[in-house]
Amino acid sequence: MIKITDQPINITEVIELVNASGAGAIDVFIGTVRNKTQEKQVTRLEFEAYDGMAVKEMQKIAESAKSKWPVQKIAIYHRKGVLEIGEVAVVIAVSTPHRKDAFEACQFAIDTLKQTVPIWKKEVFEGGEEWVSAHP
Amino acid sequence: MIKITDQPINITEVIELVNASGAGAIDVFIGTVRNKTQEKQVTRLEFEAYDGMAVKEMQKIAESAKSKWPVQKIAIYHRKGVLEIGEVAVVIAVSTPHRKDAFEACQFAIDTLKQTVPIWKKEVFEGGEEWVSAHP
Amino acid sequence: MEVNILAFGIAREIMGKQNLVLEIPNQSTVKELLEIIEMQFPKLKDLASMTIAINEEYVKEEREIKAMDEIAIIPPVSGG
Amino acid sequence: MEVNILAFGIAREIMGKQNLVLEIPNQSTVKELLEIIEMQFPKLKDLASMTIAINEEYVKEEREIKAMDEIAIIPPVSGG
Repeated sequence: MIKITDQPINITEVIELVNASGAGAIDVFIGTVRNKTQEKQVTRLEFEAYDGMAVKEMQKIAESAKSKWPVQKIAIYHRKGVLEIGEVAVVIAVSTPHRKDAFEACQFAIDTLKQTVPIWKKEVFEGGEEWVSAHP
Repeated sequence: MIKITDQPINITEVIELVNASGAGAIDVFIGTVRNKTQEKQVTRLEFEAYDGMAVKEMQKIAESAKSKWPVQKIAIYHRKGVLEIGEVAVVIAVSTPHRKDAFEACQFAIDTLKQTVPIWKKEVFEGGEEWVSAHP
Repeated sequence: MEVNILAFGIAREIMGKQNLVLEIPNQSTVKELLEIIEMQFPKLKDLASMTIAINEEYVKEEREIKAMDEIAIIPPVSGG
Repeated sequence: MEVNILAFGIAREIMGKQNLVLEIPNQSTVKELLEIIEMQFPKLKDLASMTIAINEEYVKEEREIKAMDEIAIIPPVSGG
């Protein structure tokens, strides 16, 4: 239930993947394209992925979440390509018996994804562009 | 964007309510009916609400979340009536510029809802039933 | 005076109905109202907690009941 | 020996292409490979970080490069 896609992410599809009769809680994180970063107006984002490795790293995150919390199911979808303002870049859904674990596991997953998964984001502004986090 | 309903909750509808171009993060909590609690097999749940007051208390939670975190939009939907295993009892969606705030505000909202909102849940088992948390 | 009381959840079940009309002394407080209700329905004393809401708001025990108040008995909530 | 290197994001832009064939000494380590690449593309030194993945896994700097390895240059990631 890990996917890199150049098509719009269907949030409902991701949530349905983590349905489980033993789950009482589902936490879903949705990362969307904001219209500004540090006061610059963003026009669009471009995501580039090292697909095979990105999927492997996302699988590691899922396994790691399952080892740390009583996760019933977890799904991680990441978009690539050109995204306009408001579009969905990433969706993570986690189901657990109790809610605290769902929040913790989901937050762990997105925090780790941002540190380890080989995906790169270029912000395009009016009259400029910048690879996020590339420079110190 | 607060609702008590006796109809199934449309999760997508709740999420769309919190779309905002200044938001980079949406956290969604979904509470579903589990098939067991403390090792008893649950057949179904029955939710009863003091509708008017429940809506007011949910509005207070939304206002309070907005005062504590930079919440762009928040939506809280709670189901009432008879719910079968796997059905959705509550959906809370929160959009914020950054993800940490979305997680915190959403967790605050569900934690507070469980403490203050006048809604009552009866668990129906094989051969018995029990109002949750009613007795010490 | 006569007051109209709403009951929910297990309190509704113990009291046997959703709506109850009670005769209470004028100027009773919430605390006194609770005592009257518990006297009439002793099983309510077994609950983990029981509070009163007036006009859809939680109120303090010292709050005085008025004739037109919408009074509701709130057993331990368990939404979510 | 000749190795094939994949580059992504800003590293791809600095190097001008996604695929690069490089001649490196036999038994070079990841650390040595990084030095060779940075020598050829000095702008890569300005990046906040730059690591190498081999066969789709992060590796240590002491890892020795083999002829059939799939080598990728990983500039600071920024997914999510």
